[in-house]
Amino acid sequence: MTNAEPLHRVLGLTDEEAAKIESILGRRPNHLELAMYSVMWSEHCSYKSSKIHLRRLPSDGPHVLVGPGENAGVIDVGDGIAVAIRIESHNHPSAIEPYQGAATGVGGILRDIFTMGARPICLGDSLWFGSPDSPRARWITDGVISGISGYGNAVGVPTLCGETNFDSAYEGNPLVNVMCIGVLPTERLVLARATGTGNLAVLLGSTTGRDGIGGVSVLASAPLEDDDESAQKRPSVQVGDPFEEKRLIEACLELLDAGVVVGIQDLGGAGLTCATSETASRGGVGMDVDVSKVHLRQSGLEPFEVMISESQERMLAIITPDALNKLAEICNKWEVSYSVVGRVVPGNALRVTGPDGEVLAELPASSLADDAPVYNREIQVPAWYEARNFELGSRAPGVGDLGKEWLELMGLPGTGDKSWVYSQYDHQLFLNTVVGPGGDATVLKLKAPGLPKTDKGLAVSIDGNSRWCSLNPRLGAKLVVAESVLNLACAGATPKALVNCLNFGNPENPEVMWQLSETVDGLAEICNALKLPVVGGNVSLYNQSGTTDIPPTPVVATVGLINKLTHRPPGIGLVEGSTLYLLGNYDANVSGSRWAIDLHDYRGGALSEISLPAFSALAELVISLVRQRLVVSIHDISDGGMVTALSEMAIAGGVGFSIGGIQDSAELFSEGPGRVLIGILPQSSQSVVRMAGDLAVPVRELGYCEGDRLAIGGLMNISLGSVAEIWTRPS
Amino acid sequence: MKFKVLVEVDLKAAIADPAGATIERALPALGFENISQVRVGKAIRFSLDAANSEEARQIVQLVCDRLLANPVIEDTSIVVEPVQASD
Amino acid sequence: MKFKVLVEVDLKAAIADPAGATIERALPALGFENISQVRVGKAIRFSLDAANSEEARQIVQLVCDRLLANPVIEDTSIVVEPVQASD
Amino acid sequence: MQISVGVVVFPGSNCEYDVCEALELVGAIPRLVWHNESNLGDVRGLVIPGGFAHGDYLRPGAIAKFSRVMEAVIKFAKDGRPVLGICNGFQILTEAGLLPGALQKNAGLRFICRPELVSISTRDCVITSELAVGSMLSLPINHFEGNYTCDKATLDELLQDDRVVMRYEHNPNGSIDSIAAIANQSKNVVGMMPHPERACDDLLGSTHGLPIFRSLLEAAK
Ligand SMILES: Nc1ncnc2c1ncn2[C@@H]1O[C@H](COP(=O)(O)OP(=O)(O)O)[C@@H](O)[C@H]1O
Ligand SMILES: [Mg+2]
Repeated sequence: MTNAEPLHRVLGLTDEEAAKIESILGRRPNHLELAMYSVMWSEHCSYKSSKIHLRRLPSDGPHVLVGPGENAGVIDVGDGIAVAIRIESHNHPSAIEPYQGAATGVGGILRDIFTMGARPICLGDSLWFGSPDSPRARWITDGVISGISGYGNAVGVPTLCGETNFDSAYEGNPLVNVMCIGVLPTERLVLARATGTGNLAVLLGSTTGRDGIGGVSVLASAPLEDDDESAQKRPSVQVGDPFEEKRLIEACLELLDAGVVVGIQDLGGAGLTCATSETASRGGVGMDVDVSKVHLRQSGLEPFEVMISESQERMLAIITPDALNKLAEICNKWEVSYSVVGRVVPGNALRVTGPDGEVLAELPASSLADDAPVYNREIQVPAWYEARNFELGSRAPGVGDLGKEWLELMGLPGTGDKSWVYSQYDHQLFLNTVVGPGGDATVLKLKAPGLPKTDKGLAVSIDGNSRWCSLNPRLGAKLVVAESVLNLACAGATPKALVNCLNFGNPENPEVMWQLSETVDGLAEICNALKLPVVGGNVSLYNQSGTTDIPPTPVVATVGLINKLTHRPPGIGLVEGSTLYLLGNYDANVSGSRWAIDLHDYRGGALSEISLPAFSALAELVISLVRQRLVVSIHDISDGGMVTALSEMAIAGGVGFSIGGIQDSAELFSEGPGRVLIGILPQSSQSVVRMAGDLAVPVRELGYCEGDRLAIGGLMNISLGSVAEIWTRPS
Repeated sequence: MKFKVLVEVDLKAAIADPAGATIERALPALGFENISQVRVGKAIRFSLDAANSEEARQIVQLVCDRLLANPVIEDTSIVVEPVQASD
Repeated sequence: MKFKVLVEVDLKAAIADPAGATIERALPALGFENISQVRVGKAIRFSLDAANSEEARQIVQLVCDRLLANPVIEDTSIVVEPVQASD
Repeated sequence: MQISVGVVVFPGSNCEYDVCEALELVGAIPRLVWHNESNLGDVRGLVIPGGFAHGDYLRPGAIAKFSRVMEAVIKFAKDGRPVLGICNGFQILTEAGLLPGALQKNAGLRFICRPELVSISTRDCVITSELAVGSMLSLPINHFEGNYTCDKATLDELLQDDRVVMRYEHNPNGSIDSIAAIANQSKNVVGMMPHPERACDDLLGSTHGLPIFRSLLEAAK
């Protein structure tokens, strides 16, 4: 760092932002105050580049109890039960210390959930790595997966769904998005608000140390750079402690059950500064914080370090003074450390004091939490997009030897079996897992200690597709949501809520802002059409290696409700003697498909538009077929096209097929939206065809499930064993 | 020449060490009151063939940087000793 | 008196060490051919208050036997050093 | 008669409610026993459930074995009452010296969560009286340190005394002699790495774990 550089710039604030701070305070901020603004006004905490776009997402619904803006979205699912859901990225920490970066990502998302009063019952992950051939990408891949496994398993929350993608575009900047779902008796819902003058602010959990100072402002809100100087500047990544978090979960839920807590908030990015200013600002009160009261890991921390440290596994609880004894009892039982660090006061000031009561900082709490600048950054439509080619048929490569290309596609690391990933995750804890990872949606019982009894079940799916989104961010986003919703439908679940994580490149690049804006519009369009509220999200910007931005990568997680979970859903496996049908339109558009890009490096063309009314009808049909138990196997067609769907179905069932009715090879590789494969027994066929007709969903009979070969008319005949072998081969 | 190598990999001082902290919390209950600052690191031992001590040290440093430790959170210390023929 | 203690906990020679084997397998791909017999143990460091070196060693031995190592599969080695006043 | 079975909970345990659910299914009355209780009350059998007691820091079970409840557990075991350690519970029982040997890291150095086929090697212990020797169960495993290790003399003794309770069909973790479960000399203390409680409900896909809990309850009577 050069001496000439003014402090605010070193902390990541622009000159305009520094001027704004001065005008808010009516004076120059001191070092501590500037540090507090720098973390709270960081891109990561303030969403300053994305805020004006995110407002376009629909977030209302009769069942939405808590929408975006709180730690997690919460919906009412009836029977006295509410479900909390949240997704977050931990991309940059995972790039430099894969194990701990991913582990602390899991720790953070869990705190977002139990801070709402919900018991976490399901974790999920969306992972994007460079090519498995690259040693660096391998190191990141292995570290991230063991980090999620190491933390998630030890903290005792099962990891039940996810996706694993490989593309050299993520070589230097992997994406690690983690999702968590929690359940709570509706009346336990608490919000992160400080109220009641005289109430105490109590810091619970781990000691505060010098780790992760400025993580949000320097690490998460700027590009990763590879030169030595910035390696020195990089704040250390934190080490996660799942055992501390486990005790913290139990202690916090017990505190909430005992009615001891007025408000509670986790300490994530921006640490104590964020937790104190947000709870005070939301509650419309002021807060006095005594930094000398914070229990420290090492002595000699500066007040600014205490205020912005991102040490893990900490929570801030607001309690009435007479509840302190009860809090002490519960914390002692769970061996959770605590210290009273502050008090709720009248007014709106956040005041930080030192050991002798001297005032070290004093600023309007809301100015930290809510007054960060909002940028309407420049947007530019890329030239290639204006010139994109809608007529692709002539330019797309033709399919050569179908059997050979089929096997090649199934052998790609992105297509291959992911059980090597999810078998490292505990996916059965709590005895809720009716359908674990490996199928379309994860299906779980709605059950946890202290939760009212119900027959209802949840279905969850996490999806992203950067190939589609690169070609057309708006339509790509719609297709990603459609796929996610169709995954839920295949489990017989009605979609109830969606959260999204928007992973993009540098927002100072106008084309990246165009991708972001288009993505939001795409999400808004389909969510409005499906009446699917977006109850939360996260934005991760500055994802780039060198100067190359990552492809637009929105990731969505959807949660659906199954009204009576008394039977296992059909699953994807083919059943001997059943008949295969295709639901949905003929679509042979291979643009943006895995086949076109990964096998033929053909990146042109345009995605097929999705008709939302037709899609809704399809989803409704699928849900009815599953609920009425008319299908014995079911799988949607998405990533990897019909080839992948058919292969996965055959492998899962251990049964081959002999089908016809495929119009051309391209139809097999197309990832065109809104198509589902179903297997039905002869006695159900009439009802299925009738129901499809009633909803005007095209239905086509393909052929029979039998034997140990995959046979398609005169086009192809390969052995099931060869497909299974190449699909399960470790990449 | 043959060398015996010991690499100790420890978390940097500023980084939390959950294993160390947990052991430290457990000790008083076992009757050990006077133990503090517990840190748990790795001790990695191996044999190495190299032309001389200088080369051996260089190789070990490289192995540390590339595989055994992540300098973002860990420090390493290295001991390289020639193996006596009689060993 | 204050002592600095280092306890190294290693798997017994007869016990297979998957962590060491994994490192050994990874080395050739990184261009390191001449490394063998990789073993991964724990290096546990702590501070101890004791009357004298003798007592310090005894306490450390007890902590090792009772907590730090599992004698079924592990061996320990102990280094106890008095802390100089100037430290 | 209703039999109550204790389920010992350490900080970091996480399968305690799952085990309670399985015990209820076979008609036992589960009672959670906190790690610092010294009195087991009226329980007639004990389960030490899976999880990560004390974070598994240092070694699984290394710290848990010093909990106050362990004195009572050891006495209970010495009295011949049935004690089942599942996964982390197995690790704790070996650390506490109630079972011989140790559980090392999996040979593949990866956490493994998936169903495994195990065969029953003896009926002569508190968890297999309702099963036949040679019968196959599909039971989920979920561990990083499940690689059972002991010296030759101990293994000979285990074989001699018919104390190997279950073996994996396809050894997933490098366990000596494919051991998945063993018993103590009196056959009243058993440690097993697979999770029978995860296989007690058709809706979840399997009920192969039920006979294990039925046998345990029978032994507790
Ligand atoms: N990183 C992961 N963590 C957990 N489960 C995963 C992971 N990667 C893939 N899976 C599981 O593997 C299955 C296949 O994944 P994917 O092909 O992305 O499913 P879909 O296309 O139906 O969304 C899903 O059940 C998914 O939950
Ligand atoms: Mg799917």
